[in-house]
Amino acid sequence: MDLTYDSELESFRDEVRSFLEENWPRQGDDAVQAFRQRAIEAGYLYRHFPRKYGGSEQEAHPLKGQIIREEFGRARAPSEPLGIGPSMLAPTLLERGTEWQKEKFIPRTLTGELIWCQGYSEPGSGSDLASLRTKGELVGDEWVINGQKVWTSGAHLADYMFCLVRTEPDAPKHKGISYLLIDMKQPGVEVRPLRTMTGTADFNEVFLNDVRTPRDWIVGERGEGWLVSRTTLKHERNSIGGARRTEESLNSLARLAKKTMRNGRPAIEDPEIRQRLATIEGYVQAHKYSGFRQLTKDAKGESPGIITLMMKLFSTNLQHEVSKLSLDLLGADGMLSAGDAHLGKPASDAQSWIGAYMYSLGIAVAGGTANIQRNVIGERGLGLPRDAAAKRSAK
Amino acid sequence: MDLTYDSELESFRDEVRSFLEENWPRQGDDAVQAFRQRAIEAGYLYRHFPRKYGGSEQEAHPLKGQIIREEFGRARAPSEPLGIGPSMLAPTLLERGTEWQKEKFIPRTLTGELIWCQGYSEPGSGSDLASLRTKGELVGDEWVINGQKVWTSGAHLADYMFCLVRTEPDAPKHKGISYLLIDMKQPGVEVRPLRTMTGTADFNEVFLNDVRTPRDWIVGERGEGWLVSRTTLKHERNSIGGARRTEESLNSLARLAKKTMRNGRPAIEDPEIRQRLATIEGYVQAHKYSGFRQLTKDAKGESPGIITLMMKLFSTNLQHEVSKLSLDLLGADGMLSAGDAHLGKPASDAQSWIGAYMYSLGIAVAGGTANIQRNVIGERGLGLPRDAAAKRSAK
Amino acid sequence: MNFDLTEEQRMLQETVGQLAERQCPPTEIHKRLESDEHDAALWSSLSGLGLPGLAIDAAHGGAGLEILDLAVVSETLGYHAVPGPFLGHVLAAHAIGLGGSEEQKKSWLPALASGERIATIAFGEAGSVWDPEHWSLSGSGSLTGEKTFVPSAADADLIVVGLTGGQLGVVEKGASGLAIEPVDCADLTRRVFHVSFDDTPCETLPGGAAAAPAVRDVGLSLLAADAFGGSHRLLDMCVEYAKTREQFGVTIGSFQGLKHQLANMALDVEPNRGLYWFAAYAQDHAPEEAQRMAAIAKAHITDRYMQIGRDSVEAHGGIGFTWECDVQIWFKRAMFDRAFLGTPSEHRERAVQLAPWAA
Amino acid sequence: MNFDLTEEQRMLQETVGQLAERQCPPTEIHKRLESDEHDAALWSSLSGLGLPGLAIDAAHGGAGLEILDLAVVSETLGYHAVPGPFLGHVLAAHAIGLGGSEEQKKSWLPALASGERIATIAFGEAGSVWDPEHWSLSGSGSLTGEKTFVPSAADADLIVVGLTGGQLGVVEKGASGLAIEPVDCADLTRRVFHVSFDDTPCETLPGGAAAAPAVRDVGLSLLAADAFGGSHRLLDMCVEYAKTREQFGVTIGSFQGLKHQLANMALDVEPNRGLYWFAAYAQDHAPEEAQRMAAIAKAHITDRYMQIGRDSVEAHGGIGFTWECDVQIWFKRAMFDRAFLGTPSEHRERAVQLAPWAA
Repeated sequence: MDLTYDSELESFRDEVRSFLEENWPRQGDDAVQAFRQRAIEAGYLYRHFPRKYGGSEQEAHPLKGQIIREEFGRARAPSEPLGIGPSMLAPTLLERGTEWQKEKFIPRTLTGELIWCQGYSEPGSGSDLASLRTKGELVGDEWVINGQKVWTSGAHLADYMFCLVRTEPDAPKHKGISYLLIDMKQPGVEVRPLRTMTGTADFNEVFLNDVRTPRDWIVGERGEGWLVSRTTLKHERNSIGGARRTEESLNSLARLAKKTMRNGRPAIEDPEIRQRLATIEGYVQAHKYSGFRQLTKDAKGESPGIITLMMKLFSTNLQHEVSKLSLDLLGADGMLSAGDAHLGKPASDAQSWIGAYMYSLGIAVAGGTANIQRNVIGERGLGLPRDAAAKRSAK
Repeated sequence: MDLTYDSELESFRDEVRSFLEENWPRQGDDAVQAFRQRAIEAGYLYRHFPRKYGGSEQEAHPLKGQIIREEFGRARAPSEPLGIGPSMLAPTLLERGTEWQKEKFIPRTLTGELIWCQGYSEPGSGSDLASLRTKGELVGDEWVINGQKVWTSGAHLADYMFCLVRTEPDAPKHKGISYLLIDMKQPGVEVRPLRTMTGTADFNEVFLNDVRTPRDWIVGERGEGWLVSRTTLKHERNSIGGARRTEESLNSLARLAKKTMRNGRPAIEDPEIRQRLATIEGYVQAHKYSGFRQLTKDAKGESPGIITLMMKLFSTNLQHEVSKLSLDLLGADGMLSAGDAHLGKPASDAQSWIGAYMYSLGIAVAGGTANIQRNVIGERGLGLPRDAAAKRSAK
Repeated sequence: MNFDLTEEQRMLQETVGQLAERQCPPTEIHKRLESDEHDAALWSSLSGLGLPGLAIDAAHGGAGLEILDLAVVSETLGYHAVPGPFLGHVLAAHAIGLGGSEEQKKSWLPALASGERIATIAFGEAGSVWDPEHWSLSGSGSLTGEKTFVPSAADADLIVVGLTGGQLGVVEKGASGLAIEPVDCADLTRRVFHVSFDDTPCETLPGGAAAAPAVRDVGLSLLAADAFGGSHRLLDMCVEYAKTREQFGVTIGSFQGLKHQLANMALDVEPNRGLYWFAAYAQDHAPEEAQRMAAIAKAHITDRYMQIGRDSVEAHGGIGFTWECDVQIWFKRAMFDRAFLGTPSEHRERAVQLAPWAA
Repeated sequence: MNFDLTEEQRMLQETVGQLAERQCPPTEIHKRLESDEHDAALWSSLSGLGLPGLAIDAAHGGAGLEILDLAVVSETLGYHAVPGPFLGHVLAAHAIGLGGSEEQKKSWLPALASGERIATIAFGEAGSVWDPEHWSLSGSGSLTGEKTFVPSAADADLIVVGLTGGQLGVVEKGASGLAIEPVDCADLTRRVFHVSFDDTPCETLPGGAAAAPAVRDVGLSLLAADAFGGSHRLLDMCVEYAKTREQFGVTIGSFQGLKHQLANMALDVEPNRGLYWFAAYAQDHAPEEAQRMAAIAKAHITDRYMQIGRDSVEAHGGIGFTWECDVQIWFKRAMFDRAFLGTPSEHRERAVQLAPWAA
């Protein structure tokens, strides 16, 4: 065990630092774009994408990935643009797309020129993809698509959607779905904002009425859509980011406890608050060192084991505890409305804590409810038998 | 709403008090027995049993029942003897037994002369009676019984056992069981003490090898055993006893918190301990007033509703919280062994708290696990559909 | 011994419930969330049932009923998330009834009893101060300063204001120097304001200091009742959803995972019925327990309500997190009930200070 | 950066695990619960693997390894609930190694490294006092007074005793005035004693005051490691039981109710692996974090262990509550790990005192 980096990695870090010193910050309207281009050339961004698709074509090296994240973070330099296109669509195409699809879509997606949205969830389907109802029919050289998608972030800004569509109505449920790409800027696509309980419209509903897409805008084979949608990138997983965010939450909570009075003195001096903060810290530190362990395992090419199935629910639970304590600390301000804080941004005042309080529920709900995750941990992690109902549905 | 008793009931209370003043305490070896006999004659004990079976044959009146319990408790006078015979077997016989069974067994059971034990649970059957394996076969005029029972309290002291035995091997699972009475003092009955994790043998295993019982020592019809075993007495339910015990637990906890030091001062002054005690009190008071409400509903002959399905799990959860706080207060003494305290007795020192800590788990486990109770609340209480596996087994 | 509601109380709940179902079902409430207008029609209907004057003396035009009657109505209003000024109004009327001079009562109570005029209470001060002992706004005859989190202040004709020394004063609508600022609160069924005074005329209630803690305790009991009603409704909504929604080809309520969560939720709801009953009953009939039981009931039931709110979002999956879903209405009422007049922790600490076992 | 065990550490765990499976499987442990004899054969086998001297300097006959190595062995001993004096022994040796004079080390450590002699620590005092700062037993040259909850004292040849001012002294077996009373503790795999001194000769460790807090922190790390191993074992037992036991015609592990409980238990176990690793690693390599991380790891993991113990009884149903069931062995080790050297609450409070975010 050794938590320092060896000399090779330390000189890699020096290299990254010199690069950053020379190249960031820079002036001009296209400063970010130009910087990213240089960073790709230097091998620091899109490391797993071939050069011909706009990547820097580096061998997987989770520790180098971590160092790059650390140094770019420290310098506040632009990293890979956020968004579902670079993080989900591009890797999927890289693995499952045809050559022309890769050439056409990946480079401009990586630069952020093309904006994507995701069309998986439907009203009433939730975590059960088998019940997907949006239909696609091949008419001549085009797919004609009808149906409705929901929880689609950024649909109003997106150029394209990658989505799951039932194209083989006679096939067994999981095998009747295809993965299609759709141009969002066409008649028949209607985007309606979907407000969450916080009051903000962070999501959309998307209605698809006789929407058309070329026959070959399908990724993978017909009926393989469910499999294609599960393509995930394990190249240089960021095992530590989540833990760092919960660590920041704890620090924010402590700051809140310092400026809040309780029983006539700062809440940070109240034994109950101290016990609760320390209990949360137990989870935060467990999170942190589990992340270190995952990073190491990834670097060695070994499997970190069951822990990878758990970290999402673990974070959700932890965020719940943080949120509950924050509400207790807010006192009367606990009845305020949510600001428009999102998790991830550090909360700075009472309303953003309320926002985080509500979003901690959104997390539980998004991307598979907690109960689905418990099933996965129980069945795939612990090897418990599947339950009767699920078995039936899988047939 | 009126929490006082009306004048009729207050004069009933006076009557009970005068009776107690005259009759208790008394001298002599048979003082308890003689007192009970007088109390039955006066109409205070075994109110729901006909006089010919040794009861006092009173109309159901839950408030009078409550007053009798209160006054007998205050005077520390002997009440109906504890034990599974008077509380379970006698009411079952009263409702389902034949005339000769009632005459033969009820009177001497009520006096405490006959001691009974219960034979429902089997190794591996737990809360699933359908999987009962002890077999009874009618050979001539006798049932011949083979099998094993477990969790049988008092089996080493019992004269008789009432038990569930599979007598109709070809019938559907729930319909193949009969309710038989067995003489425990015969060859073939072997009682082995069963130690619990506390170290004490509070239970037994009972092995039945070619044990015999007369053909007519069956209660109800062949195959009706499961139904017969569900006969429960709702005559004058004690809705308040459970809440009173949890209130006592809270008081004991507070005493423990007063004499324990924490962060350099008595734990009762520590804000965290105060919050936890007050949180427990919320549940204790909810328990108490739910009991008052049940008592009133019983007195009016109305159903208290879903609450009756909940109170057991509610108490178990509450006892868990009490136990956890006690362990936190015990400090280093938290590693001691259990004394032989049972829940119900007030815990007086560290070891009896440890005993209560362990027994709080025993409660969860005895008489249907918490999960079975959650099923009952969900299905019978909230009207949720039964789950697939249970449906299948019921067929 | 009869620990149950009377036939009259049950009928009162039924009548109020029917009115709420008719006049403000969730679809209507959703519309009102978008507007900050006082719903005069609804208030008038509630007034038609006599709710504003339920606990005001018959001599002053009220029904002369008890706190328990206010509480059972609060349960029903909470169950239906009825919007409007009920809570602040009945507390203000109670304050005047307890602490006002005969003349003050005569002058104010009849119009409050009929619902013609609306009143509210201003008990909060900056720094989460609610307790009469800690009020710091002072002034005799006129006030200068601020009160926080005042429900329905914009619609109120009278504001009963907590003053230093635990005194109470009354400020009338349109008084000079009175300014009312809306607060951006989550619960849009009970709008809240910060109120400031600048040399504002204020009439003191002679018995205010004695009345203030009692009014607070009644407020705690009514919040507990509202929270019981609201958590009960959330449970009902979740059960209904679990019975109708299908996933993997079966209704989701047949999955043990969800079924057990709903059973656990039920354990957090139903047993609280008797607790709020007794807290409210004690206000009139068990003075030695009134203060402590109000604190325990408020802390326990509003805390459970908030948890039930969270559980309900989860039990509904994605839809539960949307604005359109009804869950959010009750979730935010839970936020109000929990924080208004002091958080569960504060009342737990108070309950321990008053506990016989802590002495 | 390599946050993982070395091949050697993994092999060490495997070897110790195999020995435990061979020499003290649960059936054997059950037999030992009935006897209070020291198991010399088992100790001798563990000594054969070099465990008693694992972290003792090579110069004094040990393997010269680190605290992390002791911790990974503790995990394995915890997983198998191995009975005996390991914990107290290695802590006492560590105390002498850190605080002893060269001469003292020479005289004591070789026999401790080989396991020929057994040592333990006496850190506890009446009133749940464990912290060196608060030790009150005093005496120079000879001791009179009492220490509480001393593991394996009856089998120990040396006892490292905590003294006033955070000093350490060594009392040898058979010293005059030394009395050893068994304590009726739940965990029968690590027997505990009260030890009293009556003018008993005691040799002070010159560097004791500096060593004592470090020894305490190592102790906390090893308890955390034992707790991780034990909670992992309980989870494995529950999963195994859920896979084999049938009810209502199916294996009970297919019921969502139990499945989700087991998933929740797994969430309380697996993520703690890295936490105990780092707490132990910090003892040698991150002195600025060593004290705080030891407190956090001990508090968090032993608390989770106790909860996993409770969950495991429930997951086993009735059988889980019996003496014969293996669960009780680990349940009671959880009680020891939780209370020994201070409860989770105490270490949480200490962790906050040391926390950068609380400053």
